[in-house]
Amino acid sequence: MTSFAVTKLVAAKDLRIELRSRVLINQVLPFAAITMVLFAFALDQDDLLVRVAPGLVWLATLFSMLVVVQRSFAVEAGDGALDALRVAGVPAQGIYFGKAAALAVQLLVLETLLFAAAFVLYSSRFDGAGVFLLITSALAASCGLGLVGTLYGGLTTGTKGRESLLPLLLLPVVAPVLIGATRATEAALGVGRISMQEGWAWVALLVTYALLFGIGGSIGFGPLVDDTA
Amino acid sequence: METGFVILSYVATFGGIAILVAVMMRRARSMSARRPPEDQPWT
Amino acid sequence: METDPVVQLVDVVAVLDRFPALAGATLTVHRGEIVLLTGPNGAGKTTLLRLCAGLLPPARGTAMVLGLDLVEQREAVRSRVGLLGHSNGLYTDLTITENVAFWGATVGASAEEVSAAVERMGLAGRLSDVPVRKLSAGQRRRTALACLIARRAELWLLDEPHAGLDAAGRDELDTVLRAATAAGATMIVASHEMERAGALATRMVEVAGGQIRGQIRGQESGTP
Amino acid sequence: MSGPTSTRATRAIGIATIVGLIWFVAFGLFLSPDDAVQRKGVRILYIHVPSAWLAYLAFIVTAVSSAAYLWKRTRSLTWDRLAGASAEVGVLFMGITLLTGSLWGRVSWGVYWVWDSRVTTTAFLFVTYLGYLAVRGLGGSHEQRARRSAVVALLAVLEIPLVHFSVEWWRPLHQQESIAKGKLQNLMLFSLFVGVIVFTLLYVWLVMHRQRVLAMQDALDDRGLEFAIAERRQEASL
Repeated sequence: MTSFAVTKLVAAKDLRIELRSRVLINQVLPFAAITMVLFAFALDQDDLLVRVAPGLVWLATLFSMLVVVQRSFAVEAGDGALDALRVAGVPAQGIYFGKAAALAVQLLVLETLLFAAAFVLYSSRFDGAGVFLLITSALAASCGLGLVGTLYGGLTTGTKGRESLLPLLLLPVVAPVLIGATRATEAALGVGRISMQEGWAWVALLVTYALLFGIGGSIGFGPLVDDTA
Repeated sequence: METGFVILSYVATFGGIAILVAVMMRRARSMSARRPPEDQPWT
Repeated sequence: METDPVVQLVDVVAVLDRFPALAGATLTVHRGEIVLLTGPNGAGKTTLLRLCAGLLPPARGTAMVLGLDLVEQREAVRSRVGLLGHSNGLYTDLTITENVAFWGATVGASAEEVSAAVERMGLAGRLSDVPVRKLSAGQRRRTALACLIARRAELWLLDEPHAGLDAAGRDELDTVLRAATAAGATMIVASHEMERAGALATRMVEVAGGQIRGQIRGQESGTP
Repeated sequence: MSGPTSTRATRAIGIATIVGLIWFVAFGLFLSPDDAVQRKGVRILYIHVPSAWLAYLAFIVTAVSSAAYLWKRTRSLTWDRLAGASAEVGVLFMGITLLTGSLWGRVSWGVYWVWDSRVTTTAFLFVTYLGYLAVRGLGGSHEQRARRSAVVALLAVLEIPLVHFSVEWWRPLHQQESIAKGKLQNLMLFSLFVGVIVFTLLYVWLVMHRQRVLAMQDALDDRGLEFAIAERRQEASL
């Protein structure tokens, strides 16, 4: 089977499992929503909230991503499916891109809902041009996060308490995405001292990030996941 | 006040290194006691 | 050529976190055979199955499966081998058909092959749309076997396949295994149930201390 | 100072390091003058700058030896242990860099931490390589540890430019810091130079010893495994 066919197969499988179990809606979204409410309590002033809303949305996304990544690999390890996937001789690149795509889609759904929440809770506003920048930056960031989440999620899956390593490994790595996505969103929402043109520069960084981890990750994922210790 | 910070940085740096070196040497000694020397290609 | 052994292990050592689960195992299995591995828990039966499935690299010795080297050509070996361990390797949120279809798709199996496999394991009809999570142990085992069939596995590695099945379930399992070997598959079964699995196996081998200790003839005669 | 991992070479480097250290402290604290602008603060730089450079060098060595391990022809566990030892010393030096950096910031600008691109990238590297060391400890056979660590080390290298650019655009370098360092001359520059030499000697000495300790540890594991295999084979013949 070609890597692309496997990618589609694995992505479809992951998304179908998610639709069936709805962990994203039942568990992750409430967690993210509560986080945003807590941010509002902590920051208290309304004008400040509008100013930092982009940062808060992307922070809530990052923390929720940890839960989604762990869930994505718990599904595999649950009934020995990860071993079964390896025994089926499914090419590692296919698994990597498949799970990354499924993860990116789930993150996009999450971001849409969180931006809606920001619209309500933090009364963020944006005009026509900003929408296009917002959507592109969310797409690029989600691809980057999906790839990196799958890469380090695969490394920290399995037994022997490896899961606790995921935040230590993943959070520093996604720093550029947090910075880039937040700045691009600020430009889209017209808050902060950042112009639309600069916003697009940040989107370029997000795209480079996703490309680099697309290539580097697909090479590294096999050896990382394959150590059948 | 300034000299205090300068002294602190020197003591912290070289004190820290000295402690770590001592720990490493102790572990090396304890390990070498538990096995024959031919495992040390560098000797 | 036909006599080419499906599995050839020579003095294989396999290490699990610095414990030598296999300490010099030597075993040869030919096509169509059902070899039964017996022996106490911790003897290395499960490790041997996982090694043949390509999940565990041999630390020492040589290991060939289906004529391919387990270290160099591990990917190629894996796609032609099926492992049914204590866990069934299924997605419990998906239904039986979705699981079998997924595993079948990894080798490009057609829809007919998938439904045939589901049919063969007696899982067709209303049952096939139930998420695996809701199934009994026996039904899950049969789903996992249906996946092996859909994946056209040539070498079946089964770890305690009879565990948790009632008498009827066991008979059914035996018929399926015999039918699969008749169709050219080869099997290595690890089991404690000497009489049940013994009747099925063409050859019985005892595993102890991570090695193959002795060979007990299958049905023909009790002595090696 | 001699121990099981010492040889004539490490003893020589060890002595040179100690002599260099005394020389360095003499210059760093006493012989070199105060700086016109920073007065005594500049003396912290004599540690801060060399340890930063050596930390970067250590991580480069880790990346190169990881690549060497992954490449089929030059694959050997020595490369893996060198990568591990160099990363450990690198994290130590990076910790020193961050500590002395914040002390120096406190003296020069009255603030312990400044979010400019260089400091933030340094902090990022420190956490990343802590993650690398955690990955090294995940267990499995030596080959599995080596392969996994090598991949993580090369991924860390992939991240450095990404982090550097995103942080650089985010908070460009503070002007004062770069000016202050540019103006060092004569004895002060010499002290800095001595610092670089001493820290390099220290790095080499630490890595040589640490690498041998790791080698002994691996040999101990292998010996334990041999013993376990023999015991296991024995078990079968009961």
